[in-house]
Amino acid sequence: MDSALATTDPNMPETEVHAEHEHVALPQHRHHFETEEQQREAGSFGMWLFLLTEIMFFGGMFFAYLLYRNWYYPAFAVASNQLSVPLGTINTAVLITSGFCMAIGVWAAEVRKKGVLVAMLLLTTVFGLIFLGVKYDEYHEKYELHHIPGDSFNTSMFTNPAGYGIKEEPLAPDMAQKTQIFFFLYFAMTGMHALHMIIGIALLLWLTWRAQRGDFSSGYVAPIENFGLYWHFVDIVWIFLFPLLYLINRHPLH
Amino acid sequence: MAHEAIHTDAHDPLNVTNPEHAQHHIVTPLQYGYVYVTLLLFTGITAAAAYVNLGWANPVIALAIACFKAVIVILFFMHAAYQSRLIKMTIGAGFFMFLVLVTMTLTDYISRAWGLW
Amino acid sequence: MGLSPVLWQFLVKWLHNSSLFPAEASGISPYVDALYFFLVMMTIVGTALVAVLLLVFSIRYRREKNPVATQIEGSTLLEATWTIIPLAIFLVTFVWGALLYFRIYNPPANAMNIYIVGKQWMWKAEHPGGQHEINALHVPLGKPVQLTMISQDVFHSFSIPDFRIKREVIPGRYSTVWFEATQVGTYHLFCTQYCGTQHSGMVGEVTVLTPQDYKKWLDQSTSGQSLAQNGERLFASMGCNSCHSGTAAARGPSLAGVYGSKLTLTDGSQILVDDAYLRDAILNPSKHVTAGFAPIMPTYQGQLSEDGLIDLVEFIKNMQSNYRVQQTFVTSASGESAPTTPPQGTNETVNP
Amino acid sequence: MSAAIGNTIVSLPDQTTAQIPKRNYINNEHGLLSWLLTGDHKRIAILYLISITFFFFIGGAFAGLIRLELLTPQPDLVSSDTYNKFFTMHGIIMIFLFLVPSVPATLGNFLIPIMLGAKDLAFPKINLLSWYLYVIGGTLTLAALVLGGVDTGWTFTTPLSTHYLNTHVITAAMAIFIAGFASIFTGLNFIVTIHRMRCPGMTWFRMPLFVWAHYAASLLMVLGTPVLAIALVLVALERIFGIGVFDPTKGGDPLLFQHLFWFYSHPAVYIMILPGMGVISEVISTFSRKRIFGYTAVAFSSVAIALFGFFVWEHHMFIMGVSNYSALVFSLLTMLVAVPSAIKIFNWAFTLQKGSITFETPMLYSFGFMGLFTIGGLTGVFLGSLGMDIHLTETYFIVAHFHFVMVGGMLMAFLAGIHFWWPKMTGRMYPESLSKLAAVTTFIGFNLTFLPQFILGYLGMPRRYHAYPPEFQVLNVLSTAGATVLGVGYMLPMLYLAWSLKYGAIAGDNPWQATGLEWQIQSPPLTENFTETPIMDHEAYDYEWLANKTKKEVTTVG
Repeated sequence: MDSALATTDPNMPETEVHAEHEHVALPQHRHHFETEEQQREAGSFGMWLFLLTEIMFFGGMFFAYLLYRNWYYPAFAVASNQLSVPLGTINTAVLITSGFCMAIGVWAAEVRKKGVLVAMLLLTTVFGLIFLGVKYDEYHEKYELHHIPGDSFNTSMFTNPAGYGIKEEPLAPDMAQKTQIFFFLYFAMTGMHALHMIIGIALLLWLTWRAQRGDFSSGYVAPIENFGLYWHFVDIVWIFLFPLLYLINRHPLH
Repeated sequence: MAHEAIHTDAHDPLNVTNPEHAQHHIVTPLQYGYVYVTLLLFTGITAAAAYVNLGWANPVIALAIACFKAVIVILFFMHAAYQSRLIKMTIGAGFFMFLVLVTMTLTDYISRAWGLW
Repeated sequence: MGLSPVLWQFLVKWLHNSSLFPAEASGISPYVDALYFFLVMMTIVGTALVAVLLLVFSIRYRREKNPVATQIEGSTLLEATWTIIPLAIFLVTFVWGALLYFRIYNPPANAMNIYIVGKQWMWKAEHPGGQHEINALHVPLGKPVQLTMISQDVFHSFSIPDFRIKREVIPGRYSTVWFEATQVGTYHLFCTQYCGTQHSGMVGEVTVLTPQDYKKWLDQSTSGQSLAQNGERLFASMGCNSCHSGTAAARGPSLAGVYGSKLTLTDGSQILVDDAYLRDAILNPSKHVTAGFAPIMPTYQGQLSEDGLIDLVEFIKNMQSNYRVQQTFVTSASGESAPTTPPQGTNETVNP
Repeated sequence: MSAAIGNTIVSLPDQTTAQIPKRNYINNEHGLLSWLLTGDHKRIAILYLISITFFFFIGGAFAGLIRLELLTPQPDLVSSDTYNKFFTMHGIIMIFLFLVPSVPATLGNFLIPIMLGAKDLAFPKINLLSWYLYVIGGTLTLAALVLGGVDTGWTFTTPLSTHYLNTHVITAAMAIFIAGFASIFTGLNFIVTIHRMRCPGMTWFRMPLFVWAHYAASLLMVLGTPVLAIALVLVALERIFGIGVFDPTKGGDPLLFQHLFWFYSHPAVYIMILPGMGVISEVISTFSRKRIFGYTAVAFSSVAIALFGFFVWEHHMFIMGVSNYSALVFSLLTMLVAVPSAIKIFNWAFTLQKGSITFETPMLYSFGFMGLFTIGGLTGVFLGSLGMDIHLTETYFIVAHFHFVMVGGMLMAFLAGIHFWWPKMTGRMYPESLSKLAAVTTFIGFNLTFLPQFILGYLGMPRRYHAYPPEFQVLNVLSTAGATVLGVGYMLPMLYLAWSLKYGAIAGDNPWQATGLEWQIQSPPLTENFTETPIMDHEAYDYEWLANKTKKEVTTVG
């Protein structure tokens, strides 16, 4: 059997290009697709379907948030006010910038500018890391304040805000307990989001390495495009998390 | 061989793909730039709007802005505006199912307080 | 039911005697069984129809008989038939089932109340008169009985098959079910929701007694203190009376006659005071601040057992005046017990 | 090929000259590694077949132990802790490691690309990844078992699973989480393949109904499974950190977990049954030599089941303290979802009308499916009806009901499918009379096992009980006796199918004279299925086209 090893792609187990498929031009073309167009469309459709599952995955947590926010609104409002809006806003901007770099990266791949592509992928990574850094800082603050849900969770800041120099109405003890639910959802949602970012950054580093090797400089851009979809999806999740978690009640009620 | 009969020698490779497949559209950096600036702008607006007391409108505005931002990310950063109808329907299906999850579950939570009749 | 009552009785008796059918021991049972027989008929007819179709076609159109198949596209008329007829039957089932559901879960107003606490792995029944039973329940014949149930730990499910009733016993929230026993005897009581290691040991017996026997039983098994009396002591010992004293200067609202009334909360919403509300107001007071009062009540979450909560709820439920609250306050300071009846001329019926 | 009219359509090539094709997907490459790193959908299907069979027998062993314990009313065989672990393992293994992947991951994987005229699924590597995820999930389940077991029940009811048990809940939850992603990837692969990889001429309404059924099931896998995943993640987090989104003492709502869990786990029932329905469509058509009565109705009823399947989950919670009003809504929707199943049953039955019917093993299993699934489906109406549900839920009635659907339905369909496509997958036939015996044994054993459980359920015997009142013993003994027969019924195919691998008659390309594209290629197929991209120029189940084609071949040959 005539088979030539396609050199470039560690991504696929099938590395044979059969003799009867000589019309296949590119080495990255998978043997089982008739055309590259078909392969490309299948790839992006598959990615979108995967994002569909991600919507439902986060959907469960968003619903939990909706429910408890309505049940325990005072606790949610006060607990939300303990998050830093400046940090949250900066982080949103950082993440959008990262997404913007990714978008430019996709363009660079499409117009086959290898240098720009590599630079943009690196920038995307850097902004992603900045985001995670800020997130770490925020987590660390919560840790020091004993606002990590669990046995060490401490509600005294909410029952006695004046003692901590915070301008908030004190919460009744039973309602103050419910801030734990807020913080649990906060950590679960942002944590799951951060986990997606960490996975994304690992993929980004791999893609950057492949990009500088020249894998995406000849018109084959599907991995970059599909990763772009993933990265933007992660952005979108944050776009919702930011107002829902940080901005519940920032205006003085009285 | 038995299976020869259903084969014909000539086959048009284009025939096997989606008949409505769109020409691959390349969004320019300038367009990305506009979207990027809009996103930053609305991030600022949403943060600022939270400090104004608008009563029930506060969460509505926050969510409306978030939805708007998400839509332009999907349309332009994710190229959904230039994709086939299938992809658009897929995205729609995702949000539809999320709404099913939310609304159908809420039928329980909202009417639970109504008690017996 | 379509069947004559005699035939019905005969059928049910015969099935029961051959251990194929549970006893019909509650008022609701015949209604449940009627729907059951309807559905069984539906299943038998439906399955028989499919079986007959398969059999007849298999015989008539087997290859020896019919070597060449005739291709048929389909038939809209036939397909519409087997879409609409099942749909109609299922819709009838839906309406019938829904009516039954509300009959089983809506207690009549005159039902007597018994509290049930489920815990790993036993049932505790608490009668208003203070009689406690473990894994047993004594009820009078022919009187509607409402069960107000709560779990102390995980989901349980309270099931009396011979009464055809069952309801999940939930942690953190009262659920109710009711029945009217129509036959003297003892019946199985099961926990049907898997609740951990000894799930299958969480069983008991329901004893239906004639009203006379029931009264005898109540008198024999009393612990001396009714639930409301227990609640009263708890009310004093937890210091509830210091705020809910019913005086004009009190920091908490007066609780006399509050049960069954509509309260206006600080956010303007109106709420009906029932068992569930009272329980929740003790545990999560800040969710239910009565209009005109400050949200200062502490939570009693973790300080009261479900039994204690039931005592308190029962006490507040039966509280017609603030007289005894105030008396308890006075006498608990002096160390004497409160007089049980107010002297003549006191404000016994001040509440609206 | 004998053209004489007999009671069978099986037409095998002349055994003296016939041989297995020299080149096929099985011997294309050699060595264990060529299997473990394969991208070929057919090889992955075989890998799946081996692994799900393994788990089926483990799950089945637990079922046997459960039935053995229930032989007597006393808790005498094992302790209640052990018993609880038995039924939990039985549930987890059978549902997540057998039923969900059974038909889709084996037959679906093997056949969908061939039926569509494609060389492979859209993402072979993801397909392989899906199998590895399945294996990891399976291994974790076994780890949970070996380390001491889990006793949550497969439903992981909170707060029991989160705060009251000290068994290996997190390990089991992780296993299901990972196996869930295997299922998501399978579904995703199918959807993309069906949308994008159809051969020229293969329009939507020329696809075999098997493909339609898998399309519908795949939608459920992709949209439902992630919700289960997040519910299990929350359970695990709640156990680790001791916080309470599902714990009422901390302000959480245990019913929220139920909502999230059943949002997946009800559609999961359709994930399990729909592919089975696809198998039945193929088998019934082939052995009655007729196109399926009302093809479009059957195709759309699959999609309708998938769609409605998402709107009915709360019927698992009718007595759990949900709002009465929403219970009404969900009960009504439950009644609606029963209709498409009824349509399917009657359409299959009428497919037989004016057919030319033969009774090979797959057909016997299909008849079994139709009878048992009818009972299973109609008893589901009992449980969808609010008032009836109160008495029947959480008893043996519900156990009997879902076993009629899952075992009587899905397992029968799975066996029908395995027998139907076995010659295609292996190139060899199994002994026909022995396999018919197995089909009949299974049917009898099944009814003996589960019919008594309906009666037990109405008598009120609760499910998941280790010990029970003595008056229920007779029916339990019947059930256990039935389980023994059923066990034999499942062992038989194992033996003769294994035997057939070496000694079975050579099957040839198309032993059943079926019309599907998969029957027009060699058995076992080539690695890339077709030597050239096929062109679909006829409807599905077009027996005249097949007759013409056969005639042409006969005339050209001689």
